Amino acid sequence: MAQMPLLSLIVFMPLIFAALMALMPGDRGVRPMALVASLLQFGVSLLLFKYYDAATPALQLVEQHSWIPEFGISYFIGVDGISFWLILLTTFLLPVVVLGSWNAIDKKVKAFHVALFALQTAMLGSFVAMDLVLFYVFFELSLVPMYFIVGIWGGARRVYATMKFFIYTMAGSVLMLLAIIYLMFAARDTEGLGYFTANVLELYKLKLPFTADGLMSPQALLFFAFSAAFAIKVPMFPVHTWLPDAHVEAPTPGSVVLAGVMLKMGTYGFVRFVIPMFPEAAEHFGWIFLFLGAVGIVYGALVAMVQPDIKKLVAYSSVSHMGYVMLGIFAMNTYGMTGALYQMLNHGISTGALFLLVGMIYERTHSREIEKYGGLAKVLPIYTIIFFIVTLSSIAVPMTNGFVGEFLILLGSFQASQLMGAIAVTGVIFGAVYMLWMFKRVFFGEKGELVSDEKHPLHDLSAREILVMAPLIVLVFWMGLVPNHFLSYSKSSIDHLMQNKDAYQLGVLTMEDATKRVAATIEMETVTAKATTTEAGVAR
Amino acid sequence: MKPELIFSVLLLAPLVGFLFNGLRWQSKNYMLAGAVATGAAAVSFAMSVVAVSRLFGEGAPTSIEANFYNWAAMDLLSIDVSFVIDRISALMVLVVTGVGTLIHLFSVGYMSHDERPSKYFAYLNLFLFNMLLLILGDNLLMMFVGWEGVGLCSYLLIGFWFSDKEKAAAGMKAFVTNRIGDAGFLLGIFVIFGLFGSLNFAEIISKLGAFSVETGWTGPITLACLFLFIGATGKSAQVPLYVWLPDAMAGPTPVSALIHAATMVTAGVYMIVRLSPLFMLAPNAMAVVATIGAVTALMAAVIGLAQHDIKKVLAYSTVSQLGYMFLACGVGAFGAAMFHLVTHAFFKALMFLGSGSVIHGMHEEQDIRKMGGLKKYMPITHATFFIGWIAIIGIPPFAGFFSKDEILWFAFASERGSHWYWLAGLIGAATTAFYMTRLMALTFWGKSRFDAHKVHPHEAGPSMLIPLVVLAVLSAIGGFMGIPHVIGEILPGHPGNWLEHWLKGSIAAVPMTEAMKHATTMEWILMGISVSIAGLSAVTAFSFYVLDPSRPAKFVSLFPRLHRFVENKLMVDEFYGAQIIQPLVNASRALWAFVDVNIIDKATFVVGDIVRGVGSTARTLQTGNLQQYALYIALGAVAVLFYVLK
Amino acid sequence: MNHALGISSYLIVAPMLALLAASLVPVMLKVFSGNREPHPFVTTTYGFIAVATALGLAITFLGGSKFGFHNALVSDGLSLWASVIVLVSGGFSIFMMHDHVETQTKLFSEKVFLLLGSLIGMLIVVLSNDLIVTFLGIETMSLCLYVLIAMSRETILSKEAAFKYFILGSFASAIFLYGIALIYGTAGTTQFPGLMEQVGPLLESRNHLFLIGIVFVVLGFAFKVSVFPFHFWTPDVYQGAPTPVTAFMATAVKAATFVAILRLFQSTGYQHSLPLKEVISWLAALTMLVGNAAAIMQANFKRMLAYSSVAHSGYLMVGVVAAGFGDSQGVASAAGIVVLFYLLAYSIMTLGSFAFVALLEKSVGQALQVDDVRGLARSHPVLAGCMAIVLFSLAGVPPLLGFFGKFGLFSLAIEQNFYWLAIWGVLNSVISVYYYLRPIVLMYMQGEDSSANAPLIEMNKHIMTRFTLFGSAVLIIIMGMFSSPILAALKAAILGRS
Amino acid sequence: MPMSNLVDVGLSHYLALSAALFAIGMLGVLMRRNVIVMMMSIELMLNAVNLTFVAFSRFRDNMDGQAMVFFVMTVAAAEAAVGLALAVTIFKRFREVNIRYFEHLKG
Repeated sequence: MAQMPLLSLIVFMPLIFAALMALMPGDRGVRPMALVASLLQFGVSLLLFKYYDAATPALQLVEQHSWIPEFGISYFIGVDGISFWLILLTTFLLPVVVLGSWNAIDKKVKAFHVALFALQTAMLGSFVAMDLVLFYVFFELSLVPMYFIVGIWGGARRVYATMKFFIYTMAGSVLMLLAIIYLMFAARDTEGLGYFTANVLELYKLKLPFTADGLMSPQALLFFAFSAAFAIKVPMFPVHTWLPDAHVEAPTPGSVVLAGVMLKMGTYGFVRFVIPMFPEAAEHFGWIFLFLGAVGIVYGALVAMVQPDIKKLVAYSSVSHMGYVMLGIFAMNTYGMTGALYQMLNHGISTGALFLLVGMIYERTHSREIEKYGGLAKVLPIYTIIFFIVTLSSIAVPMTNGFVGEFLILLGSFQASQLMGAIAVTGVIFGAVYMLWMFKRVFFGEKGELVSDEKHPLHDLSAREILVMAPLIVLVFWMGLVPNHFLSYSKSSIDHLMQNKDAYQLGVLTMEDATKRVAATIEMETVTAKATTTEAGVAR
Repeated sequence: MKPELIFSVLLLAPLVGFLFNGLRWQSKNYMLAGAVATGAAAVSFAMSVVAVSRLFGEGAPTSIEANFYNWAAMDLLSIDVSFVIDRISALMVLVVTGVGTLIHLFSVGYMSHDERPSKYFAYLNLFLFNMLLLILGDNLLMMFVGWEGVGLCSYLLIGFWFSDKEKAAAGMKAFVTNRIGDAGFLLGIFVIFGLFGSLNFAEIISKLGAFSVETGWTGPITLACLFLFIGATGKSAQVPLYVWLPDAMAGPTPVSALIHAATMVTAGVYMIVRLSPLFMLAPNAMAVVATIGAVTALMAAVIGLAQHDIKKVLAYSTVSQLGYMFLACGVGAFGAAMFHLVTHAFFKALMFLGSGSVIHGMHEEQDIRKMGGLKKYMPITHATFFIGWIAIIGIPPFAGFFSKDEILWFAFASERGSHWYWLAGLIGAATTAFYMTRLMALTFWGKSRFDAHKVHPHEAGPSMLIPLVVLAVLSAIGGFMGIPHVIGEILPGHPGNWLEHWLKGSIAAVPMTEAMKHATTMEWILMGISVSIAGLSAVTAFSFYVLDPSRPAKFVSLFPRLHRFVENKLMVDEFYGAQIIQPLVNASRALWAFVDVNIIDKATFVVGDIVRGVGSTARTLQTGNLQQYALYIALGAVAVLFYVLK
Repeated sequence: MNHALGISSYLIVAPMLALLAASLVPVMLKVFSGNREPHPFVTTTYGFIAVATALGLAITFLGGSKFGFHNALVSDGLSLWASVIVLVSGGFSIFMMHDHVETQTKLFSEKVFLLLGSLIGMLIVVLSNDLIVTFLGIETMSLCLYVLIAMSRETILSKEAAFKYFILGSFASAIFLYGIALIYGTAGTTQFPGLMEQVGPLLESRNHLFLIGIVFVVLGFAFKVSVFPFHFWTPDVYQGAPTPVTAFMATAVKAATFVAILRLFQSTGYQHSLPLKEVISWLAALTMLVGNAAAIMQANFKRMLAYSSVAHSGYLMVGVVAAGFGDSQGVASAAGIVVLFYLLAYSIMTLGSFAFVALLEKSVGQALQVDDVRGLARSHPVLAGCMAIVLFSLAGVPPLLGFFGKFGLFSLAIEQNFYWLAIWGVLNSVISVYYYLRPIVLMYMQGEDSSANAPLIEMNKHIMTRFTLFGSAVLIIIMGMFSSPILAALKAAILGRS
Repeated sequence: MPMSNLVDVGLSHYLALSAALFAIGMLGVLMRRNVIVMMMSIELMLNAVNLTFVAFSRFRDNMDGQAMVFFVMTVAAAEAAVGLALAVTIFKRFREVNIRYFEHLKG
């Protein structure tokens, strides 16, 4: 047990399942197997709760093997408070997506699930990778399955959308690749040719020269190279235009994964790499991202307001929400950072849920035109209630998860820059405007043409669909009512990051340490239990 | 009983009611639903009585607290889910649960014919729960949670009959307008956190000692107060954000009584009173509060003059009365504000329920021009409404008189008051008396203007009458909790101003100007003026609408344009629509069509076109003529040589 | 250096001798059997055996800097690995020739003979330690190729291609030779070791004749590896030649020539001529751009691949620039490692892609369009998948082989501070994504909408070609994921097992 | 060998001559449309190079140059053979030796 490579298991399990599915004879039986597989990998990922120690900021469950030493690349993975929840979010969303796409995907079912599971591995990998090149590999690799998911199972303009998505993101990341290489050489010992390492922990240690005035100082350039890649992935205004297209064309599960997890890879990159590795540059140029984040919030909200297509509206709302995340990250204080991490999860849950819901209604009416709806509330009460709850979470009403994230982010950004905070706060208003306006037009008022259509009456959510939404709804309230349950797992890491921004370093704990600790705690418990029993005996 | 238990029951009772009714939201069984909901409300009322009783007696604690769990903690920020009942929230919680219970009871009868009574009662309980959070939370965040929660419930209840686009729109308008205020509230919270590193009321106030009174406009405390006040204007329907409240009348009438008269809309006042020590340090902010309050009191009253919907009239009067409360806060008479808050809760709830009973009896008719002479059809309603009427126009010794007069007196005499505030209040009072009398007259007196064959007005059942009676009693005697000294001295037994005494210490207060400290005669004079003016305008109205109903028409025909202007609510909604909302929508369209499509995407496409251009030039060079290729080689060689040898 | 013609010399040339001997067999057979064409499979087998033997001998005897024939030949890591690449691609090309409709004629055995002969030439090039020997090797290689192209069953384009290639090739090699002459005259030697010592002083003293000579030599090489503006023959010839031959040219010729270029740039002396550095960097940059940009505009599949190979020459030139003008110690060897690794990757990918093309060419002289692959994923999921892998690798998507090739090259450029060249390179690889993904789009994402009952595209049943495509796909994945051993071996071979 | 006898004709003259020849050959390739003539021009270029080689080897007292010339001649012969063979094939197919007729491959 002590040697169990838990993280590798979590990361590569989906890939193995993908291979198994690929070997299956036909499409039949794929869905159940996929569901079981996804639940299984979620279950395994829950083991993290057992072996992960929230008390220490150190990197945990670390696995390190040399991979391509000639290029200084190693297989080095680990988890800490920053990636902990993102991993669980990813593994949690997979079963939801599989169950949610039960009817949405009607052709090439097997191929679809293979792509989906391969994508899962890529995404998980990029969250645990602690070797820059390894990270880059997963980061880029995740494009390929998504490229196929959008391109094959997407809508009418899917090819345009998927090419745009692929080229945009790749264009961003190649510069990061060069930056990574530069870092590897910067970190190498001057003696002899070749690379030293892409090990992130080592790269944290190296202090790159930074001259406040100079845009040309290495740290600044690297900072921008990395930021370009991540900003496009996030996507941050003004490089967001690939997102609405991709979302509108993507099939429902594609949208869910894209919004739910893939966008987080960008923001995660900022927190994991940009801030700790280029602290001065981040301090010095952070205002740019504060500003763009704030603008993105308002811009996304305003543009979302006037969308005629529900899905596109949700897509632009993503731009707005990710603007919050960027704002929180570059507020550069504990509140903002915590809020940002929290908002990543919120966005994954609420926007994912929104896309699922949009997909459910699309399956019924084959239209996403807001104008054609109206009066749905009378026809689909359960659907309406669930949609409303998700809407509340999306516009950050208190007691839902959205509020916690937004509150902390706004608090942090306001402490960082009153102006930006003030601009961002208006997003609270516009958010309510576009969501509620859409809600009113779709669910209230007289019945629209699609709703009153006698030929195909609409049926309320099936048991399966309710089952899909249930866990999301539960999370919405759980995360909203007791945020501490979730924050406590990332607290130490965030504090550690914020307290030593300028000299950030991470300790390392392996699986063995974790197992030892677990054993110890169990022992303790048993001991105390014994003690209490004996006391009880004495008392008696 | 441990405080934790008290608070749990107090808060959870309505929540349980909500869950119970919410889970069977399709049931039509209004009796069961109503019983459960009313029971829940009653339970929390009982609990609050128990809790408040703890505060009485010798050596009683000034407050009881209960801390449940830690919501979030990082760096300086540590927010507990914890509640407190002190002398301020005690008043509030009693009013909310008490009046709330009555209104629940009223609703049982009122909603008996509705098709979704369970849903209605679920929402009502949910509202109660959120309102209690707002009141009892011991830190700004908990307050904000309730603050937005009640907003949400009001959204749900206004749009309760959502199939009607108008009603749904009204709900959305209410929520969005409130959100504008909430944004301000948030900013206020942030500034305060930046200042004190805490959001807990007690801590904030305890740290205030380190700060001195701010003179300028941009001081942090002034800023905080102004931001918070923006929140208050949203929630409590003050200029310029009051526009949602009249539309909110789209909801069921009991809702208007509970949310849009008695409880939720007073949250702004409550918040300012809670933070009164903070506001004391920002005189400019207080001046703004007072001015806005005065303006609102006047403006709403004027609009109320020319409304024809019974509920709209009451709505505008609510806005105007809230204006009085803010005026009081602004001049530093926080006690008076609380006082008026309580009395207003009584008589305005009473009048709304009364109007509900009227509408109920008139088969959903709301236009007072189609009423009249209802006195003989529904005597009890009339009687109770009558008490409400004299209470609001400030005829002693009814509740309104005491509270309003205290406000006017402070507006005149307080260090931060001014004659102008007083004058505004006075005119407002006169106007109020006029349009309230008009309402009485058009509704109950004179001869009936409805078609007696179609409409058969009838008195409502006991579940609706009991609340009316109780509230009538309260409106009649409610004022005695704050008898002014001048009156107290002449009364037998010299009753003191109990409310003032009760609140002393837990709220701040601005001292009187030296001149006014002992100017009892002055106080008498002002009292006399206001009462007589109010009475006068009431009489005028009576003469207008009862003695000679043709006179109003003649009167307005003198200046028709002005009348139309007032009738159309001073065109404020139209102004907002044309000047703010529409431009915003157009701007967004432009952003989408222009920035996204024409700038950002275009830019990327341009890159692609450049590459294509290079490609096609490369192809045109590729003529297939072998000698040209050779020529390219030669030229290339020459070029390279030239470059290398230069 | 030993002047006796030791056994080592013969061991070095053993692979060539093997090839020579084996190449004669099929032709002889034909002659003695009354000019009756032996069964192509037999011939293929012979050819394959020949290549395999040569490969074995090469791996056994080459490597670890040995000199032979009075230092006319050198056998070191470069030559070892270059020979491996060259021979492997030669072997696969023979497979494809056996299958392909344009090459499977009565004259098949002659074709194999010519291909083996061309291989010999290439081995000479990679082993040569002397410019004049390099010249001879290049000529041997090219002359065989001219004829090989012309012998296609297709009658118009192939002849034209062969002739163009011939005229331009001779033209270029004349210039190349003139360069050699000038170098000989100024440096007094044409042997690389001596030459490398002279480069520094000669360039420092701005000896124009020498400079011209270097430029001419580089130009001759540039022509062979189709660097802008000497690349114009490439698309025409690649299109006109039979696909298997194209594959052979695109891989083996390039590999051999680049090794020769590396040998020419094994000196730090070039630092003394800044203009030379600049002009070569410019050529590299322009080559990438022109190759990629023109490839985007192509409808013809082979021309598209041709332009993409031009672009790849551009990437490789980055390595050359770093080798010649980098300042750090032993940069030349580092460049050797990454360039060879890239060549390896590039050859595998290119073989795969041309095998794919060959599988779709059913008739003589059929010009395969990119659009012809529409909906292929439905009829041939496996082959389509393989091609997708190849294309992704060409586009440089990790963790495939192509990515690590680029990684090596660009990291070398960065190490040697050729930042803008590296940036330009990655940006170009983004451009290339556009046309590499187009066939994938057509294969996977279109063709459904052209109605499900549309006739499926049929591919040839050619076993060997399919094997080539499949093999390249598998190699791309495996060698990508586990490139460490290969890199280690390269490193050991080139740094002399130290 | 004493330089005095060679003052009249120096290395530079040879180089100039060979350069001129080379240039002429180049121009021939670039300008003449006739396949055969083009090949002759290439031969001319090669021979110009030979001249350079010889001249250099003569003036550097280094016999390698001479040896190279032989290599070059051989190569030239081989090239001529292949070239003529190709020319014949082409002529058989197109009945034409003007290269302007072979422009099917382009773009």
